[in-house]
Amino acid sequence: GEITIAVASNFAAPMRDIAAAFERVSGEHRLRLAFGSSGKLYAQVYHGAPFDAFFSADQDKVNRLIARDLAVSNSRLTYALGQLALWSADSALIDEGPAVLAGDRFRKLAIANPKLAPYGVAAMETLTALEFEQTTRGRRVLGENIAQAFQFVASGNAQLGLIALSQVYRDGKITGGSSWLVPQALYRPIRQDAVILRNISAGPPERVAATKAFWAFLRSPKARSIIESYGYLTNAANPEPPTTSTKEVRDAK
Amino acid sequence: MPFTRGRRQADFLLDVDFSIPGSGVTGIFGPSGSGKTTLLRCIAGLQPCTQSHLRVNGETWQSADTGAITLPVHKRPIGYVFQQPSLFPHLTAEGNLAFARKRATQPVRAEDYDEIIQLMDLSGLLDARPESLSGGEQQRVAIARALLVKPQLLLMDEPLAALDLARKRDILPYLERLHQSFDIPILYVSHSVEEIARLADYLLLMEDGRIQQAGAAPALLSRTDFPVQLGDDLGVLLEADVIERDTQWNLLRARFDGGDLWLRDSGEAPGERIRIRVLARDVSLTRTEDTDSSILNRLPMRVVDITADKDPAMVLVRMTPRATPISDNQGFITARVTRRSQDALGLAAGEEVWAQIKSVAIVR
Amino acid sequence: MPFTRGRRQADFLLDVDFSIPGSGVTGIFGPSGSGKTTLLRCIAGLQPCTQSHLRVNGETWQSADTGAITLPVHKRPIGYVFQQPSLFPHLTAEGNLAFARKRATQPVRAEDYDEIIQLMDLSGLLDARPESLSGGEQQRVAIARALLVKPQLLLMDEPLAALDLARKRDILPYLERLHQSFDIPILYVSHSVEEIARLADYLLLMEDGRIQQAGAAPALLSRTDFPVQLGDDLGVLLEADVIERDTQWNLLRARFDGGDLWLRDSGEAPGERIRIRVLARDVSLTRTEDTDSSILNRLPMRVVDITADKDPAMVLVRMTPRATPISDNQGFITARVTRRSQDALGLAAGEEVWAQIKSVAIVR
Amino acid sequence: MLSDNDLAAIWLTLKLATTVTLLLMILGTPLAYWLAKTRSWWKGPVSALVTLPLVLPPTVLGFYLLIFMGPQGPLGKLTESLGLGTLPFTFPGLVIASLLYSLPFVVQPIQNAIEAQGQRPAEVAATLRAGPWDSFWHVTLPLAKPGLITAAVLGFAHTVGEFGVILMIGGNIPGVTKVVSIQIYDHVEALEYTQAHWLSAAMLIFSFSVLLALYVLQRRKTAGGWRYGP
Amino acid sequence: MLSDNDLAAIWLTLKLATTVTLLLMILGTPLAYWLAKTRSWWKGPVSALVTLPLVLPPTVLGFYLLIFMGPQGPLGKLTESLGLGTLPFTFPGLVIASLLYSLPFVVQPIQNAIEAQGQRPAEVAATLRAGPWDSFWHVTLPLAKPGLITAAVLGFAHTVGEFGVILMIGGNIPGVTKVVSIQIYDHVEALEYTQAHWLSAAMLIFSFSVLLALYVLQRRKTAGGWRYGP
Ligand SMILES: Nc1ncnc2c1ncn2[C@@H]1O[C@H](COP(=O)(O)OP(=O)(O)OP(=O)(O)O)[C@@H](O)[C@H]1O
Ligand SMILES: Nc1ncnc2c1ncn2[C@@H]1O[C@H](COP(=O)(O)OP(=O)(O)OP(=O)(O)O)[C@@H](O)[C@H]1O
Ligand code: MOO
Ligand SMILES: [Mg+2]
Ligand SMILES: [Mg+2]
Repeated sequence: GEITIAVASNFAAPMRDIAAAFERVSGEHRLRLAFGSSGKLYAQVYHGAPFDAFFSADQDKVNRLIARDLAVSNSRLTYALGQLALWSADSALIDEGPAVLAGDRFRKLAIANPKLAPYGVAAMETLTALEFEQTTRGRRVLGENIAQAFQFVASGNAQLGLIALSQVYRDGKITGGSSWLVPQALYRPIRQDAVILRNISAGPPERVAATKAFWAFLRSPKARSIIESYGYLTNAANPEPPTTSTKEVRDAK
Repeated sequence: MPFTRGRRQADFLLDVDFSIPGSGVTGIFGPSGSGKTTLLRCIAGLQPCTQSHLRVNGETWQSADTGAITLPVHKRPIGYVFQQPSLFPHLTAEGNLAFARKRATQPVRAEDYDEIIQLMDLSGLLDARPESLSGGEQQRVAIARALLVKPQLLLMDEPLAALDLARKRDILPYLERLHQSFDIPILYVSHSVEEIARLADYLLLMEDGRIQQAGAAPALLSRTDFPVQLGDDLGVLLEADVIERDTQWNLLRARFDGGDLWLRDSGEAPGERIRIRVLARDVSLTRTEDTDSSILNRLPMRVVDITADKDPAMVLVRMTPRATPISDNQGFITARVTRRSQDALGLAAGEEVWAQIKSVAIVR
Repeated sequence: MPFTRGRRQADFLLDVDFSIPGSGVTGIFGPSGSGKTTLLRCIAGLQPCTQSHLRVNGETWQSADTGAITLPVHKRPIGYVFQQPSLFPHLTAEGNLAFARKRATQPVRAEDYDEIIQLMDLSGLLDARPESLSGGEQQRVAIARALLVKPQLLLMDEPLAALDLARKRDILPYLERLHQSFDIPILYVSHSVEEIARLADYLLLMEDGRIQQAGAAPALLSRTDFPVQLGDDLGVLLEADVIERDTQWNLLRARFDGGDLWLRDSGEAPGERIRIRVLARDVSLTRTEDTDSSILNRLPMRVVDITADKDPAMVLVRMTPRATPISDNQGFITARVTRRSQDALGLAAGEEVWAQIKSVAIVR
Repeated sequence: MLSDNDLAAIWLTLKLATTVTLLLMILGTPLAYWLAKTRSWWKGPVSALVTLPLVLPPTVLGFYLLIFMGPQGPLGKLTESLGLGTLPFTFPGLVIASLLYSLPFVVQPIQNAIEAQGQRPAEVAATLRAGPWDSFWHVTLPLAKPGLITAAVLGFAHTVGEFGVILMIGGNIPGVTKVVSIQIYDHVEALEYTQAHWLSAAMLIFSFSVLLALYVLQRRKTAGGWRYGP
Repeated sequence: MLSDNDLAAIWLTLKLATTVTLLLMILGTPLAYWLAKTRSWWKGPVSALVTLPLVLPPTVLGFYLLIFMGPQGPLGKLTESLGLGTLPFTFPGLVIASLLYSLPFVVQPIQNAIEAQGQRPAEVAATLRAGPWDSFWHVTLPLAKPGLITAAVLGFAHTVGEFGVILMIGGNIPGVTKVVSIQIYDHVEALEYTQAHWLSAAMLIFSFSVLLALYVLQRRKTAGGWRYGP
């Protein structure tokens, strides 16, 4: 059967590869992918969107859907762990890791909006941990999502950005510019959770079957290797225990 | 066709109460801004006329009674020639005509159509867009358009003002025939006494939104105390019967209450009733008959009264035939002569004179 | 002020080549669609006139030479009264006047302003918006507006067509004075022979985009073969000198090449040169002098020629004074009489007659 | 260059924009006519209301439409009770949202064009025995043609470029609600810049050609007369 | 109800929309005038070009502006060489982007209004010795007033509601580039629906009042005459 899956935009590229691989493997099943920001997708699910599964960029939206009984709680899975990188399109700028954040060799630092995107939360935690939160305050620009933060840096409008490693990482290496991989210790893990939506349990059997098959495929080594090739980590011991509430993060001011 | 109307408007109050004949041409005459256009618009229904009552040929078009319905403009079988041509700019001249023809009260036959085109001399203009027509050309199209709806009441607001004399002369007889043969009443606004004298059976004189005078055109136009300054256009309108046609000299003899007159032949048959206009300026007086003059028409008359003209050099001499004194307004002839001649000839009421009439115009 | 012009346009070709006097009124006369408006527009510069050359009072406004500049409309010191009123709809009547006054070629004094307002009778209308004015009121504002720019050349396209007789009579003398006192040339389009006869010193007759005839107005208007069908307006224009003023009878005596005429007094002083119009229809003929008539003006004349009129019943009799035979066109008098009278009186070229002139109009 | 997905999106976009433009002209013209002619007290409020959708960011407008048309919203309850399901994430849903969003751009030019005519043409039509309906079709509309063309162009272009509302209400479902604007956005978000560039270029060239043709055509029709009455 | 952040965003929005509307009227009016009057070959292409920004989704337009105005883009290189830095993330940058985005909504109504006048008013003005500039100010513009008002309303409303472009090049800096539309969007995305509702309601009520006042005012001015010449 054919199922429709709502996917957070930042995971669009890997998800296309996964979908292709899945369709090849399963033969009979088809996936339709609908991308959007997690917040939008959440609102759409809440208001009756015909999605069968939801891949959020965080855990919070998934929690809420489960709390509202719009998602099947035992289907929750952390499909990827995001990694944060400090990146510049200028291949010479980031020469000594985070030290560049201390000087004035950059005018703007792009991060995702911490209110909206988990990468933004992680970026703020990192800056706080490195004690650059104050010094970079006037120079931070916020992307509505992590893709936009990346565009700010990639177009050179921001010289530095705290972005997703997945955006500059292909098949084991950084694609260009200069970068510093932020150590996992400086921010809490960026867990991206997926869940099967209630829609489907009442749906036709072939779609239920397709969803189940896809869920199984996600745990397969094939899927994991695709995800990892895009610079995500995968956690072998899924599902993770759910974190219960929205993470409190100060606004970016 | 009795009308009653009275309505307010920002600063102009049209306050008229009149009824006019159900057929024939009613001329409307009055200074600029006296409400002529406003009156036509009220009759057409283009303008809200509160507290007014309008009945045309027995049908009530508008009523002041509460709850009474008002006939909407497009249901009134009128034709309207606006003071400014107002062609549809998105249609060619022909398109404008077709617009009217399609919506006519009754089908317009091809001959009628061709006749109107011919008359208004439009055949060369049919493909032109209104903005590429001259002022007179636009007006001609507008007149043709109003005729093509086959109206049962024709409202014309200075239709011929933009036209040259020759064209006016072509169109006027057609308008005459129109109301004679189809018997549609026409309301005709004009500043030209000549047009009014020629066309109008009935006359409304407007001033400041009120009807100052109303009445049969011949009687009204023959009055020496006509309220509008007519100057050279002052004269009398007479009804006469054609009694003889002189083909040798292309003349007509017509008999009116006061005698016989020779006129230029314009095709009328003996027995036909015509209307002729004798301008006061065309009448000269002699004490004795002068048979030696080029003036054909000499009538023995008796002076009824002599009044001052607006020009201090002139007086108006009103006369009635010596043979058959007439008491009502018909049959009088008025002459406009200098005061000096009055004195020289010793003219006074009751005196006998010969009226020499230099020219007489058949106005219909 | 010589003009040369020749230009193509979609389907209308204006092909004129003329020069007119640098002062005085030039009347433009011609049937509807003959190119009168187009001509005025070319002179104003409102319309591209390729291959044309325009010089006004020695200044070249437009030239067909390559590379030559064309004076833009707003730099030409003209006043233009459009055939349709064309007031600015966003301004009140007063605003429209102020628009012109602010941009006048020279300051307009308060007295001049007041005089124009007075003359056009606009004092009650100043606050009104154009759409709430009647047709005639709009035109009056438009004329006042054109005068207020103090033009050095006034272009008027049927300015008085929408006005009533009384107002026309008020405005015409003003226009006369205007061009007399300020010496601005006026180009005046009109369908009214009366207006043209009264105002024009020079006349252009147009037909189909060409100048059919051009010349001094008196000569042209006096011709019996005048190409436009004048009908009752046919007559002669004469220059005359006032020689006596009779205050008792409010009359004037004026002398022209062919004798003396009594006229109604309109205020001219003895010695003044005036222009008078004798319509053919006002002239009757007798073989012997008739001293008993109310007609004051009797002139001994000799018949020069007799031509057929457009009306088959009538002939035109051209005469010259018996005393002083005149060879050029001046001094002729034309009478329009019936063929029957011609026959009865035995009129023929060379015969002696008395011309009785019923009325004479001073046109200036 | 253009993938199958891109082509599907282009097709869907044209279908949506055409449908919406047609409906907008059908709905907007009478509304504009009413606004131009009425002397009613409601004219002001209705005008303001028509313009109002403009001031909300499209995604937010989409968000409210989502609520309004969703199973909990008044319209959603109505459509569900009629057995039609709910409108979001369906093509008709997109159409309705786009209508609301592009309405002002259609109503305003038409209203202006009709107001600029003044009363005279309608008066003349009435004296020529054309009823209100007749007069509307054969006089008012033909005279308002430049305004109608502007309205259609703005309405079409605005719907083609519409994004926020559709993203919210349509849910980015390929073949059903995934229009070109969203497709390009996805390419950009997914850092697939080359595809984004191609698709944008295709859109721009296509739109430019259509607009150019339209303007040149419109101009040819109105050119000619060098003069405006005598 | 409304936080300080919200108020700052409202203030910034009004500042942006006012600036943009003013500039649009200043730039758009001559352009519209030229388009209405010209017989040039360029009329078609320029008209099409002005409308073109409409067909790109705002975010995509913003994306290209980001590149165009960035340090590698032609405009960015220019501004940097002039010592002005780059435009994204600055208020002037937002203004420029908004200008481009709202231009068609301003040009079209003005152009239509001028075209509807025909040539006569300008001809009359010229015979009254008003030069082209004088005539433009004292005749063409006053007569185009309804079109100018529509243009200003559409331009203002569209800038207030603008979102995608600003999102893309603004960088969400409070007090500099964080306008109301983005603030509401953030509330919605962050699932802070109550705040989103409040802010939207405030925007709507404010805008409705402004629009209503404008329309009523405009109407009062033009009402009165029940008739259109004789
Ligand atoms: N909308 C209006 N508001 C106020 N007054 C008006 C309006 N329309 C016309 N009037 C006034 O009504 C009066 C009569 O106008 P109307 O057009 O009927 O005159 P008219 O007799 O046709 O004159 P004309 O011979 O000049 O055409 C005029 O004084 C005019 O100023
Ligand atoms: N834009 C145009 N394109 C083509 N022909 C035109 C255009 N404008 C005017 N004409 C034609 O030029 C001729 C002359 O027009 P014009 O307006 O000069 O006439 P007119 O002498 O002023 O007539 P009227 O006395 O009726 O005002 C007319 O036949 C008219 O149809
Ligand atoms: O796609 Mo996100 O949820 O905006 O980072
Ligand atoms: Mg009138
Ligand atoms: Mg003309």
